[in-house]
Amino acid sequence: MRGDRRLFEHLDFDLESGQFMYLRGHNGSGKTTLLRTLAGLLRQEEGEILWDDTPIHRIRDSYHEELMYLGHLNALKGDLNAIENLRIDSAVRGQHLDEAAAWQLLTDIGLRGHEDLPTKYLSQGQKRRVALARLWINRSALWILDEPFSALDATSVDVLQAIIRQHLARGGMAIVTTHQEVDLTSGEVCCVVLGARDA
Amino acid sequence: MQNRLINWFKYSSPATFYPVAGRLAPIFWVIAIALIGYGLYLSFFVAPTDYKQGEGYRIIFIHVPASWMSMFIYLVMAGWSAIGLVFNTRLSFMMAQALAPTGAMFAFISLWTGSFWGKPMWGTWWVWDARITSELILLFLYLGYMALVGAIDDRRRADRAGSILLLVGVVNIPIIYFSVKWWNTLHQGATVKMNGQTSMDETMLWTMLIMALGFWAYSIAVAMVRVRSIMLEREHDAQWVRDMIGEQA
Amino acid sequence: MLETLLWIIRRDVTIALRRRTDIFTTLIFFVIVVSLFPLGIGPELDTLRLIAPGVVWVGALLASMLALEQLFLADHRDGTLEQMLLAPQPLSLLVIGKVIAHWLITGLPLVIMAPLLGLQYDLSLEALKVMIWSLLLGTPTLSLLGAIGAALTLGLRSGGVLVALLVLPLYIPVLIFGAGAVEATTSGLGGSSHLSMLGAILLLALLGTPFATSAALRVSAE
Amino acid sequence: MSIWDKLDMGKYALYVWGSFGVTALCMIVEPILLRSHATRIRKRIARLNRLEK
Repeated sequence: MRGDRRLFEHLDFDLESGQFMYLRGHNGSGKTTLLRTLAGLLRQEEGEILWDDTPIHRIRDSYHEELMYLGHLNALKGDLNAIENLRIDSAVRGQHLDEAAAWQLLTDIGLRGHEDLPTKYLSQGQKRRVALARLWINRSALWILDEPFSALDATSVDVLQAIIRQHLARGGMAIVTTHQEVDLTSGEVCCVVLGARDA
Repeated sequence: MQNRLINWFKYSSPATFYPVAGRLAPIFWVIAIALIGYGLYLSFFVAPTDYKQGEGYRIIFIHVPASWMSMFIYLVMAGWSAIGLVFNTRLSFMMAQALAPTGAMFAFISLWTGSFWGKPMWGTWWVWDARITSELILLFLYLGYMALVGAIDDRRRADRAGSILLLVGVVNIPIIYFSVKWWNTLHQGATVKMNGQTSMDETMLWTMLIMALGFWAYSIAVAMVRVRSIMLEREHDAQWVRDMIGEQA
Repeated sequence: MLETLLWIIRRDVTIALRRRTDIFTTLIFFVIVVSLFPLGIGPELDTLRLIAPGVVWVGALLASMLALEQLFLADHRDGTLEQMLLAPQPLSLLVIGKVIAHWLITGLPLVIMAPLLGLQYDLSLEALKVMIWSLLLGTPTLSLLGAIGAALTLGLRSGGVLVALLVLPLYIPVLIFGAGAVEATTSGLGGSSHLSMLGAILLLALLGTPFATSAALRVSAE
Repeated sequence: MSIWDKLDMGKYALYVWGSFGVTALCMIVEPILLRSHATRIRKRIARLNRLEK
């Protein structure tokens, strides 16, 4: 439910280890709302979201331990540089990321040389890459990614796909919304299309 | 046990509560009118003239019950909020919202009559007495709640945010009252003793009680009517509302 | 846990230091409000000495309230708040970190500035000392209580005014004991009992408000 | 002694009637406002019903 509108009902799906879920639907069909609900940011009006057979709002902290959510906002502080952003982000998640590791990470995502720049001076794609760099060091079981491929160039898209594949191969799960056709054939794929009624 | 619980939740759905509220409201209107009428009779014809304060003291027959109600309603609203937050029942939030304007009204009446009492007794319209000041703050708390709920468009958020505010307010009221009282005794500017009349006449006490009960019934009646409006407003898309109202209002 | 707390504080303070205007607007507001009163009331030192505690405290109250709106707004806009809500850490802990940082940025400068303003009002050295203590104990409570209001009104159109309406009634005890401490000192009664009350209120607020703020944040971020 | 003598509050008339009057006004106006509000909502919903038909 968003505002007074009922966006979806009778939605029922399971996601298992190593599985990947595509979420598709046109604008306003409730993709983001569903993702936010699954992450536990929004509370559903009816029904339940279970993690290991337990409703997620009852095991919030341990569920969030297993969860990595990236919304379409990058969650970067424009006044801080990429390294500070990444280190603080890890700290908020309760993990320690030392300076050297952060540098390494920045090299991995191809942003070496921009490390002293406050992120507000980076381009959209670069910001997105910093935000997605969290996935490199993240070992959560469930990734929920809202439009992760937007604003990325072709090479970055490939790299991100590889990362997601790796995650699935490790036995992780991922729920992703996207407009683009993405090749993630490894891992089992299930696809939910929202807003099919009016399509 | 299981059955009883389910039963309760059944009544907590707007569609079932709407007609219940409709039936309860007239009953409480009658009780309210009867009690307030009797209370007025008592306060003007039975209660004797006070030897110190003359006829002016009759104001307390509305002042005190109104103050009681203003505090009581706030507590009830907080109670509904707590229930709503725990059990996630929409009706509880609606009840809290239905009571708020009436609570604010009683707080206002309490202040108004207090100052109309204060003028002849102490020679001033307003005294920074601990109770009056606390009552004023209570009025602010009511207004804050109503403003917050009114400012949020998303109903769910408005419900929950208002409830949190009410609970925070309830925890704070004793602290506020205590500090204001302390502040007042330290300053002792005007030598005012609110609870000066130590030997309260029994008829006076009864009259105040009856008036308070009348106000209580009035509050319930008003809340029932208002909660019905709130339900219609919020659920105007729901089938039960559409079916019930039909095409002619 | 402690590390997380420190990182949050460090983040907010660093950001504030990189854009200093936020700190200064609050401070300048405080100075201006307090300096306006003599202009409205008249320059008699006896009167000024009498009203000084109240004026400084009301000024501090308004200034710290003014800064509240920003407390969670930036985090809400850039998505960091979402990450904080989803962090596998108690949200109240993160909230405490935010509030401490907020106090360091907006509250502490007021405490440092207050004695200078007290001089404008011809307060004695003793009274100035007590004033600093009362502000030091009182302003963190203001930030803690204010955080609830900021969280409740997060992202609302009329947020700024609404915060005032919600938060000012809750500030009353702090105002009473804060101004009372200074007043009691100037009248020779000694302000230590007021100060211990302020300390007690601060402890209560520290224990209670983070939970309310967290709950409010979860509601507002939906 | 008639009712009116009994209700004459002497020098307190202004205060007593000022209090009771305002209270009565509040408690009469509030239900009236509520009633008109409810009617307005019902009318609006009825209109919606007609429109959707």
